[in-house]
Amino acid sequence: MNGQYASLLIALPLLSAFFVPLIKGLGERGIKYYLAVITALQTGIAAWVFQQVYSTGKPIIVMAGGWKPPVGINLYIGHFAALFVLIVAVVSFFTAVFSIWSMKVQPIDKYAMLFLLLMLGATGMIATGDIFNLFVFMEITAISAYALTAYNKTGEAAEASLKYMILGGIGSSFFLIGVALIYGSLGTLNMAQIAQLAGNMNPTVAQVGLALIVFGLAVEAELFPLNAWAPDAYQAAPHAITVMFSAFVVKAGLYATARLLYLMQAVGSWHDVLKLLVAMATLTVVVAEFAALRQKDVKRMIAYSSISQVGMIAFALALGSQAGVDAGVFHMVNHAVVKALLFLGVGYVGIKLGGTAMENFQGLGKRMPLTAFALTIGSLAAVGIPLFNIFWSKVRILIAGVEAGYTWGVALILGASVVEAVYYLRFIHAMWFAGEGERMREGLAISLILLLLAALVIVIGIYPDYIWSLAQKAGSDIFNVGQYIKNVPLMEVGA
Amino acid sequence: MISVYYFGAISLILIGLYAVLVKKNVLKMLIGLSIMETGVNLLLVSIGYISGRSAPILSEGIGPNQAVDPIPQALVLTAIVIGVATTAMALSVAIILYGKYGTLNVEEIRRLRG
Amino acid sequence: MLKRLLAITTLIIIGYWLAQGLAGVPFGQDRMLVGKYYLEHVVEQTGAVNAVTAVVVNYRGFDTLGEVTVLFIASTGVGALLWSRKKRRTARTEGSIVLTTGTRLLAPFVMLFGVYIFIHGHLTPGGGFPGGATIATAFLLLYMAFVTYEIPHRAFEKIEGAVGMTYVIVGLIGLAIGGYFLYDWIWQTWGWGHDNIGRLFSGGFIPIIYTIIGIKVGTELSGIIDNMIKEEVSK
Amino acid sequence: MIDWKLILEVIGILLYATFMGFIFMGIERKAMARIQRRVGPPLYQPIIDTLKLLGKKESISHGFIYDFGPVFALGASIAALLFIPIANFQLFSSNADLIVVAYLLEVPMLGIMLGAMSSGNPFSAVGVQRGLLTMVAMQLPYGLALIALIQHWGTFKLSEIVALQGAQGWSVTVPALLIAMIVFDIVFQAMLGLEPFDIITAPAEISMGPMVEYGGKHAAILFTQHAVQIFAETAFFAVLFLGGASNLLELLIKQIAVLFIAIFVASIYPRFTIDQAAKFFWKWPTILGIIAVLLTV
Amino acid sequence: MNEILIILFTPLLAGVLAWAFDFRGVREVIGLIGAAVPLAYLVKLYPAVIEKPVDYALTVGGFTLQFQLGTMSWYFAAVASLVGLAMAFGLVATSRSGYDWLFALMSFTGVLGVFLSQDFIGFFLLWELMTFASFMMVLKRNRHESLKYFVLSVIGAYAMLLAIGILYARTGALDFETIRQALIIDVSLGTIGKGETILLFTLFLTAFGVKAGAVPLHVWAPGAYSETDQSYTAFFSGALSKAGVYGILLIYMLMGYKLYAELGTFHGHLTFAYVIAWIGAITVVVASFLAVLQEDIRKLFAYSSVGQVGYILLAFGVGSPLGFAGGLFHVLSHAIFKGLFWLVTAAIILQTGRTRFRDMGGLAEKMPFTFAMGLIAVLSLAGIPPMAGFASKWLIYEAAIQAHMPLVAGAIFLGSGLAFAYVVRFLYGVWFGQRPSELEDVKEAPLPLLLAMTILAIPNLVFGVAPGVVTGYINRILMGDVVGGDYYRLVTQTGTYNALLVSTALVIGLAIAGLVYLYGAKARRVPVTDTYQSGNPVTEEFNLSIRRNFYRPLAEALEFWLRYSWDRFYERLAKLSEDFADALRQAFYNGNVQSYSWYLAIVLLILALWGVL
Repeated sequence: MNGQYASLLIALPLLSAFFVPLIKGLGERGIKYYLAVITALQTGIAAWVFQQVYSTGKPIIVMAGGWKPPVGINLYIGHFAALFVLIVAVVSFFTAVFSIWSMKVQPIDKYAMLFLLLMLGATGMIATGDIFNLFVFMEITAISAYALTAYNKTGEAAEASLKYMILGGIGSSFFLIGVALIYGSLGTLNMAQIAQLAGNMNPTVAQVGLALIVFGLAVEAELFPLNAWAPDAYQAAPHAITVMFSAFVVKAGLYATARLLYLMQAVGSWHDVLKLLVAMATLTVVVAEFAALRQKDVKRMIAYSSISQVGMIAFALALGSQAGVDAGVFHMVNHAVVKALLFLGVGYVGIKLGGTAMENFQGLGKRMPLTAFALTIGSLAAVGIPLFNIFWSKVRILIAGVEAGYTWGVALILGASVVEAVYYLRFIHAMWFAGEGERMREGLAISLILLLLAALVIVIGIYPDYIWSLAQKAGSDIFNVGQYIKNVPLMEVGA
Repeated sequence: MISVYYFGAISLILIGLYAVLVKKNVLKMLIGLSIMETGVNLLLVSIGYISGRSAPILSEGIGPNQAVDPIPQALVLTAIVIGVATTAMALSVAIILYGKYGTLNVEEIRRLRG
Repeated sequence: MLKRLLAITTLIIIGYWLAQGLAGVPFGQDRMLVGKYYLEHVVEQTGAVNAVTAVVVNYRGFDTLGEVTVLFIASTGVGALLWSRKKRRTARTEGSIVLTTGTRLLAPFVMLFGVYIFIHGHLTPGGGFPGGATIATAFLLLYMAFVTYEIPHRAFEKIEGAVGMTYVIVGLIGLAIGGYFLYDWIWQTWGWGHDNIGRLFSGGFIPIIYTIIGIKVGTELSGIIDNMIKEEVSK
Repeated sequence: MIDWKLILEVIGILLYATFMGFIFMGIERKAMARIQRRVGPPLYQPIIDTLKLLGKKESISHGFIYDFGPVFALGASIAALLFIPIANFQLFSSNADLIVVAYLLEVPMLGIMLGAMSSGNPFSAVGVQRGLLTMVAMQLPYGLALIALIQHWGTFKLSEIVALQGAQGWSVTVPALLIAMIVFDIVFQAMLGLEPFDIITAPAEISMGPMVEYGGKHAAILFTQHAVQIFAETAFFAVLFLGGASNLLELLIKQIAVLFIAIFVASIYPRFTIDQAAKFFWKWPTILGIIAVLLTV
Repeated sequence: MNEILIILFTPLLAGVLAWAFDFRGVREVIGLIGAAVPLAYLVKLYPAVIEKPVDYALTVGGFTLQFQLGTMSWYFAAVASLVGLAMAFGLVATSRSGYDWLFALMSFTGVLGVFLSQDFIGFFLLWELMTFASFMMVLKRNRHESLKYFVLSVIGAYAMLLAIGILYARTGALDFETIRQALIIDVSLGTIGKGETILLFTLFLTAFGVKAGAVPLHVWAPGAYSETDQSYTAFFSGALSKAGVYGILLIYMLMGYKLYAELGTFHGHLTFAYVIAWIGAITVVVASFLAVLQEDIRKLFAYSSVGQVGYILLAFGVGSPLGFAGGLFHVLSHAIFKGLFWLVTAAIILQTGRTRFRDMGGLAEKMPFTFAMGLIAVLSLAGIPPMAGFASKWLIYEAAIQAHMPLVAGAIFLGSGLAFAYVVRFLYGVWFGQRPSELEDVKEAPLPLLLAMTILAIPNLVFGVAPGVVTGYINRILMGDVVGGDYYRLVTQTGTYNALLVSTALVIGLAIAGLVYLYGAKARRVPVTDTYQSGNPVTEEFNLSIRRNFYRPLAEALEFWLRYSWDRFYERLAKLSEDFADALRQAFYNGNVQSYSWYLAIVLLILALWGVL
């Protein structure tokens, strides 16, 4: 089983997505269980790839069509990609199990297809080694996200999807202009070769190209002025899909931004772009936190908190130092776990008690103690209380931030996280110490997942060393572009 | 200063963006979006053009150095289809919006805010 | 009024900035790097005369796989969003006499032409996508001409799924035989059609993939048309 | 082994102090009377009163704390007295310094408060409130005066202060300490509970303030406590500002001089209400105190 | 050695177990063991600590957390464990749920961790843990107060994190030892400028000022102390406020020389120390004035606790070795008498269920033991000589006046006067005066609470009579013979205080007064109700008492100052920022796709302008 079988990561979801219309006869439950089985299979493959990459230490280079890069398209599954493909697969498996119970809205077979293709898009975005291929996978993720946001077919869902579509459309068009400019001046689309040749690009083209690419990806990665679509999309999408949005769709966008950013290090105006990104990231954190303060709807509140944490990851990745990138990746992993836990919990309550307004969460501790406990662990972790996992990555980010000289940025972020503490603790108080209600039966499967995630949060919190070592390897995978170029077997091409 | 094709492409993009920024009706915005996508595709193709050379079909008359750069044309093929896909999705969402809101004026479609 | 002015000025500045960027990439200059490699090796490596098709299907096959998925998502998405229990065509005005007779005459030829396009993808310009689109226009003609005509959309969905799967299976066979996903095992390992380059049976697995794409695009676009035309009929 | 000489001295000084305390109370009442052109009771009148009260056959008590209060007050006054260098007898004063003595002089206040509060009579509660407020009000100027003194002499030990005053002349002669003495004198007025600040006992208003419930032997104990307290405070004043004394007679003269200043001030001024007293203490005496303290730093 | 690990994490472990096995008997036993183990191990380690500090390093998440049990950390940890043990006994009586045990013991681990840790990451982690645990205790009963407490302490914690970041960026190290060396070398190098040192100092000062309750940041204390299980407050105000004070010591140890080099001296005092002294003085005066005017017993003790911690701040601010000695002694005495006060309050509230002075009164007969313990606490807090309170206050007086800080010393005088006043007010309000009819059937406090009180009362007496024991150990901390004299005498350059002799003098006086008392006739026992009603019993409407606003005249005298209150200022600030957040949200996310696309256009414009210009 040589490395090329890693391409199954892309082939399997695609194959099973196309297979769904043929097995429409199995009926709703059949398709949902099929979905769970496929995502489980995908997790298996991802785990095998993860083990392969982390044991040998060398990234797997999948060359589509047998053509060596830059002639063909290559999938570069390095330390980061292996880790995150596994996270994408695991979170999709959890959401698949959750949607078995939660998804009632009709054309289930179409839902399953879109679900698989969203997972495919994110995996592709993380794994690809070619910028146009990145554009294609980004479009796959984006369009399936548009469809899934509007899946509930309510007025709000359609409105949210419209917003996402228009902003995403503008973003991807400008991204494509950026790709065109890069291709125009360098003649190649392969990331490794771009990194090699970026130095001798014409400065103005480089500046415009880099700015446009970062702009296009920033819309996907929800940085400050461009993330106006995000809260609506998170709120209006079906609960299972919001989990996927916050857990890995955003992460794929962030990873792409970071990857392209560090590839183009040799470009003259690189440092100015970094400063701009740091400013936008800090603003994202501050504005999102302030916006979440007086939210009536819990799901929208947690959406804002997820956006602000994503802003913090972007801040870390844009610091331009190895410590910053490692901390950013570590925070990505933690954020994925915590937000998956929170959105699953909120979604579960939303369906069981009808709606995710704050009133339903009053006295949740008495009605659904298990979910309330999981949500409390999630919120405490999100606030950054020690002995939970986000504390470690938040401390690392802030220290790296001060080290990189952005003391003001760090101060603003700290101020924002005070605001975050306020609304999360109000949420906890509402759950445990206000309102009343009698005990309700809680589903086994979902409670199991919630408790597993909560346990994961606490375990990482108490013993973060393993995850931190993974994050360091993944961080160096992004930051250390020289190593990246050496790993990719570039053919000597051209005049 | 820049060739007429680039100028045409950029103006198409800007017209598309103008429509999205100014027009109140959702459909007009979507049309603006697809104009922008066509503009980008035009830009992509014109980047690959090499003056004095013909289409990259390597039949008898045309050798490797008489053909234009094939890659942008391959990319445009994909970009066009993506444009179609986005527009199809957008129109179906617009259908639902009109069904639920009864209007296509962007000002009124503001239930999710704050 | 002010808003339009503001918009125009912003766009002009952005335009100037883009123009400044594009000035660095002068029009019509030969800056090919990977492109030159493709032009020199396309014939003996893929057997296709049309370099663009070779690039689309063989060299950058992954993009096209992604491409097909995008269209598949579009059709499923439209299907999901406009889904309702009971849907029926509500058009009332029958097509005019010219349209109906014209369509009855032309439809098969349009479809035949579409098939021609995607079968000769590796030789003549155009490929799977334009071919599929022409087939879809044939169906569109039928829709416009006849009030009651409906494509068998359940069957079309099944075809879409099956054809999509064949595409991935072709890729997987390549993985099994050649060790690489989407490996052109017909041209590289079996070496068919090395002799008759420029004629129909050449270009490795390009014609097979383009037929798959042609059928898929045709069915999907007509599926989209079908979903959009029909309206929900509430009892 | 037990230092017999010290024990004898202690007993002697205690008897002398109580006796002289009563005489001081007598002088106080006599002088007040003479100023108001009355004959006034004989000097030893307080002794007779105390003995009469002690002789009462039966007195009532409201529980253990009610009895413990006055006893604790008297005990504390006696303890305070032992640490002040009386003329040439350095009783225990080598083991404690100015701050300890200042605090010991305030401990009896707690004893009286305890007893008064446990009597359950609202008037005694009002008395307690006023006593505490005057104490709080006078604390700042009192502290500032002491600080000025300590900063000037550079030591807390009373015996050293007396020695230094002997060598370099009384602290009154130093201008800064003169201001401190004025401040201390105003505070001294409140400590004794004389006229301008006698809101605590406020004879006309709530008849003897905290001690309203007391009669019989409890009143007697309180009177003896007051006597010892007066003697201790006047001695403290003399030691601090008037250079202590080599023998008892010289100490007595200084104590009477201080007493007369207090009596003259008392007979002139009407009574402050408690918040006026607080405002007064925090205005002039504090400003003077701050000046004294800044001069000596 | 893993003894330190045991000391540190047994309380947390016990807390989790107690929360897990939430049954009546089991929970209490586990909790008690959890609280007792640290004290036991500390005593066991005492001989080892005297010679050489015990070290222990732990690597977590890429950081190495170093813990060290030196003389100073042993002292603070011992004080915290003593109060912790008393709290545990108190909790046995007052708390009904595992929730209280979990978070009480978690904050216990936090405090011990703060005292023992030798590097900033461990320090910050356990600091946050301590804040979070104490916050959860308050969250259960009152949301508003707990949020106010949490926001202020999180602002403090994050200020500290920012300072840690700056220090890490400048010195490249996180553990105290290397930072100390780096800062000393840095004085000559000058990489950290004057402005940055001031920034670091203010950040650390805010962080530790919040926890210690220095004036501008004391706003959370009354609410937080009164809105939680009272026996936990004994630990909350007894030990947790010491973390803030320990932090001030940390500033001295780490940055003392650097701050001296940068900020110089003012009238012969270190400028930065002068600032701390004045903050302490203001805290003492303001908190004591507020304490005197309180109507609620818990609020009174909360403000008094803030005031007493002000004393410690003041003592450290004096900066002389004697100042440190006085401060450290006051850390111990404050912990014991304040802990005792809170346990007494816990007993009162447990038995009567009331917290306002106006509803209480005349409990002396009903709860004699608690009254006795209350009296000991009163004597100690007011600084009556035979008690520990007086010894530490005496040292602080000596230090302040010796260091030529007259106005600060004046503040101490005023503060102790006020302390005397509000303590007697507590005595009158709760124990004496007429007893309201509903409190007739009040019984004495349950045994565990009484045990807890004795645990804290005994040290008051012992260290009161023999202060030399404590000053002996403090000399070992300060590595110099700062406070002379043997077990019973404290001798400094300018003054002496023989605790034993003063006590014996008091006993002699009492004996004499007792003789005089016995000499008189036998006193007839008359019930308290038979006073001003000339015979007939005091009925409800004639139950005259001034328990309600006991110090109205003082309030009138101070009404000019009482108009301004930090609390209202912070509330308005919070409301302002929340409205601003709301306005920002409405403005930015206004739901209109067009304006969103305008945002995109604007970003493009910015990129364009940046590119073009």
